[in-house]
Amino acid sequence: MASRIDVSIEHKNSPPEPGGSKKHPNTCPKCNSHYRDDELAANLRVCAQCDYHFPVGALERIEQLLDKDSFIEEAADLRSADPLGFFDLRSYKDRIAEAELKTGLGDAMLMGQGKIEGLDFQLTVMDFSFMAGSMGSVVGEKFAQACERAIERKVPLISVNASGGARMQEGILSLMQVPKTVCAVENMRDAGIPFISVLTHPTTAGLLASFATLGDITIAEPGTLMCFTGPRVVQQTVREDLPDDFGLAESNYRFGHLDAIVQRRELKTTLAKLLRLFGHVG
Amino acid sequence: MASRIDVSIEHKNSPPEPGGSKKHPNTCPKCNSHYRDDELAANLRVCAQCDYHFPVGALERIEQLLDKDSFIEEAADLRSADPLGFFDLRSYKDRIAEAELKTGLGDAMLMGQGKIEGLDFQLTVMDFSFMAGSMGSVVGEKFAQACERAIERKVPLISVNASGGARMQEGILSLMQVPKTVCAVENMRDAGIPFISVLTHPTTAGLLASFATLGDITIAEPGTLMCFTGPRVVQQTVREDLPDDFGLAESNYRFGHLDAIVQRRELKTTLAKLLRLFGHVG
Amino acid sequence: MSGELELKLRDRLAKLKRLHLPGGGMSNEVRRIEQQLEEMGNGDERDEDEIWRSVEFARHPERPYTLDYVERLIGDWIELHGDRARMDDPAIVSGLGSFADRTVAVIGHQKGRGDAVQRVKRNFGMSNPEGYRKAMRVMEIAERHGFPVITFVDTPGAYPGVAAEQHGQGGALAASQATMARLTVPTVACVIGEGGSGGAIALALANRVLMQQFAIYSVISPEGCASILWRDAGQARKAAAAFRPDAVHCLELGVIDGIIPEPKDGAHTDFDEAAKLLGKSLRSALDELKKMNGKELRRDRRARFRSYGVFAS
Amino acid sequence: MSGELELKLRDRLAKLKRLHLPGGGMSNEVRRIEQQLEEMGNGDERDEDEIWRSVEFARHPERPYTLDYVERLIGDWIELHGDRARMDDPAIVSGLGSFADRTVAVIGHQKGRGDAVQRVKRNFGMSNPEGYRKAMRVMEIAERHGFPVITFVDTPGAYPGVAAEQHGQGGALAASQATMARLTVPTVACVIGEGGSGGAIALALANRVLMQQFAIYSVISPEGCASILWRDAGQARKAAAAFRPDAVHCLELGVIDGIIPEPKDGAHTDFDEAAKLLGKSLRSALDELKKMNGKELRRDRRARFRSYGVFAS
Ligand SMILES: [Zn+2]
Ligand SMILES: [Zn+2]
Repeated sequence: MASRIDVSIEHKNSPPEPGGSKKHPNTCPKCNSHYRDDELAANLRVCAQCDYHFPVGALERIEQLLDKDSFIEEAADLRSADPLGFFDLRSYKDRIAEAELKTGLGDAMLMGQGKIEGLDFQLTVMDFSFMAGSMGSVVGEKFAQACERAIERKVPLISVNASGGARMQEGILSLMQVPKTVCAVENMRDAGIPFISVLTHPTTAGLLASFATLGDITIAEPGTLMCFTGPRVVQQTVREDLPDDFGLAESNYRFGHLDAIVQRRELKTTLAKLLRLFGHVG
Repeated sequence: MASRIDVSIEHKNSPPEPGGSKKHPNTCPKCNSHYRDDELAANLRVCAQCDYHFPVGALERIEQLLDKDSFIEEAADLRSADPLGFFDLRSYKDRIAEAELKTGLGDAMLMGQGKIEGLDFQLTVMDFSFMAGSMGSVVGEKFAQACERAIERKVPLISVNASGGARMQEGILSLMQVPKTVCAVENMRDAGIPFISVLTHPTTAGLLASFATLGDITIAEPGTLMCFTGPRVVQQTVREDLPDDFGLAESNYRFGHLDAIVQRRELKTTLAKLLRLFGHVG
Repeated sequence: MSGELELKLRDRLAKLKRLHLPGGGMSNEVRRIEQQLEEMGNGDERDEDEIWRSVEFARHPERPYTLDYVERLIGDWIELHGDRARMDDPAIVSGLGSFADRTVAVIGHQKGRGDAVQRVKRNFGMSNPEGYRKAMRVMEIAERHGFPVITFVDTPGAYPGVAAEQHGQGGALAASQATMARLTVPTVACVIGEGGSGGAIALALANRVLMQQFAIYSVISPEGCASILWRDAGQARKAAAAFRPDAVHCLELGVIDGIIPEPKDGAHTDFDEAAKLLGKSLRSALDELKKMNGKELRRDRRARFRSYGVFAS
Repeated sequence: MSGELELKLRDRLAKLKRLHLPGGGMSNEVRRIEQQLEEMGNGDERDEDEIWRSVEFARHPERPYTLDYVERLIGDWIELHGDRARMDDPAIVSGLGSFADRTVAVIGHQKGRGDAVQRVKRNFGMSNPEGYRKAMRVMEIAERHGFPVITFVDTPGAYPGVAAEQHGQGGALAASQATMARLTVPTVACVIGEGGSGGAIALALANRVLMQQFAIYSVISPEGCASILWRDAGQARKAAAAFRPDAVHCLELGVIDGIIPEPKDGAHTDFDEAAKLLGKSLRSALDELKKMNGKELRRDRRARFRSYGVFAS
């Protein structure tokens, strides 16, 4: 039975570090500029030199995007159980507890109500630092509830995504979050509720095969890795060099999978515009 | 105004003759076998040596496919007017009269009721020998009426197509037959009426951009040229050699545009099967 | 010459003829207007020069294109890209924006202006099937959310390329029309330049079809026609005169519902004025369609196209 | 070992648990069956060997594939090809035929049997996005004409290729599920071999999900899992034991509705018998769904998938 094994899926689909070796998190992996934390935060975690978009956690994302104090969290108490009794070097339960301690989040998604320029909407925001943003029961459930709340409240849903894929520790039930969230989106469609999907680095695997690609509008930040299978696995399969921008937002845009690539500094105004457009219907 | 000009569009989209020079119509352009007319008719106008599918006129097609004496023609009296007063070497009116004399048909499409293996359906069959199967008001009108009849009679529509494209002599009204037939198909769809489109050599241009590609099921005979733009024009545009099977059913099948390529000798049984399948619904 | 009075008379005439279809009546006014037009020296016949001027203006390299009108008429514009399968085709643009106090979807052919690079990038407004698939995707967004759809038609035709054929150009053109036929939102198409054959009609199966004064709309390009007629594309002018792709002729045949006036010497001479005139016509077409619900809009649209055809009696 | 009695008990148990969801009751019988299973030495735990046997059987090169079942179960079969945009993907087959006196649409992953050429031709049952787009197209035909949809799931996963990614693998998998979620016809999915992750679920969002006795269904392949867990795909056996992709485990979790028995030594030992058993289960699943109308079918399907998730209380 599920024996002692090391589950290092946290970075399964994260891209290879440009420089090769691990750098300080405030050092730009593209141009090596280094920033104080407050400098970086003030610039929305975008490198002032080269425009590289550093990762943004869920709480900071909410701060960046939403009207001040407008976020009202919902379903905050949801926590995963451990259906497989999964145990590698540590038990799944311990891993969740650790992730919660590290991030201050209950799982890889925050869900609730929010406003941008006074316009009301439902929001989900993912955090890659919580177990690689993997989608287990809690992420699936929060997203489904977000759709239901958007329907009840007759407001659009904005989903800011970042995920390495499935929460393997929940086995097949993790896979079931994929159709579960698809069904939730379909209910929302039937109710005529707008859905805007924002892809941030990285949004991969199960998330791309479910709600992240089902938006009325789908936009991404520059440099977002968005692929169903990560570059390493594809490289191992095809045994040839991948294009430089394989799986990145930039190539996905060329191949027709994105409505727009939006700079982080323009994300809020873009979302405001979309909320206005989807707000007043002829 | 429309001065004396020669309109030789009859073979606008017909393929280049394989041998180069004109051959006797009963000589196989692929393998040069020659047949008596009754031999060829007995073999459904398929070359016994190399399987080349000779063109089949509308009346002979009906004989090949339908239960004996089951065809009841409808809208037989429809004839085109001459909205542009079009005159090249001959007037459009004269051209129609000539085509009628040559083919015994009133225009490039026959329409009516028919049966295969006792199963009732509505039928349209085109004839390339009538002004290159071009779609003018009459073809558009007959097809639209066929859709309406299929809805009234609650039977599937089978359309056997062959066309060089627009009836240029009718100008923009010829183009309007394209959306007109699309709308007719959509009405049929709303009514849940099955539509089977059979493409025969050649089915091109306006027909491909309208009803011919809108079947629930789309099948073609081997060797059917089916392209929106003919090979010559494409070749002139891109100025490079085209693939050998450019625009043919065989390449369209590979590229995902056909449900099946059906040998002429299997066409009747295939249609019978489809009529059975679309007949008894769960 | 098409003066403003003439355009007004022709619009009125076309409307009357449309109303006329179901039963009798109104024929007196029809006759009266026809007579007036003839007296103005604008009967049925337009001379070769007039028709060729439309062809030249319709293709003028400085003529305003879809995005020029979007820039001037549409607020909160956000362009939407991609077919979600293979590419983003720059020869068709699509997006959402606000117009006349509501949200609309705008879809149009887009030519490149200026140097060869720009023109090639937009493929001279000749879309691949992927462009039409992008258009359908945006139409479906509009349908889901009740946004009216405005299309701008301006293409020499669908691109006659090898990959275009391989990826199903004909089927995409048909599917785009089928999608337009299914919509339950109001749709208005404007031919703003070249309305070239299947590539044009794929975006023109709308409740109302308008045409700018110097735009053209035809089943084949003058050159294409000429090269079939005389195997000589140079005879385009003569061919155009035979086909009469000009707005007045299209209105006479009932193929369009109205002619949108342009600045006297063509839209290219004054983008702002051209946009203003276009916007006015668009707005009134949309207002007119407000009276119909979804089912009626769909029925109206299909009935409109069902009616085309001329038969010997 | 999973005897026939055990499978029956487990099916019954799963059904009771499903019925159980809304309110109380039935818990006595649930407990009784659970006890009986335990007494048979078949409690919750299945050993590594048993699980690995499922993995081996599910991937056995002689295991029957979709077209083997079609050949034995479906009358008047006509295969439908192509996505109408880019290609006909041979890793997914689809078509219409008759089954149990009605017309059905059948869609399934298809592996190649025999030599390498055949296996490569079918890409080992790993579809490109075009395969899923073909599937959607056929689902839409079924929807328009009221044909039930039967899917056969048998794939290691969606193909991890460069072009597959470029053409939108993730989006196609999502869209296929969305299409299935929208259908108003009865849908039954059968996992007949490997039910590998996103590639599997894209064809499995059905009203009833059945699984053959020795099929597997999981979020990741045993090798994929092992190479992540130990960076050593050779540890697949151990990984499978951790994930338990076998039918019994899936039934216990409520992920499937029933287990379809196979011939004693696996479906590969007797295609005809395997088909007979599969046909029987399929027929009764479809019969069960007859009671629901279109709206109910859609609601049932979405409610089913809505329910998955385990939470700490
Ligand atoms: Zn930098
Ligand atoms: Zn021959």
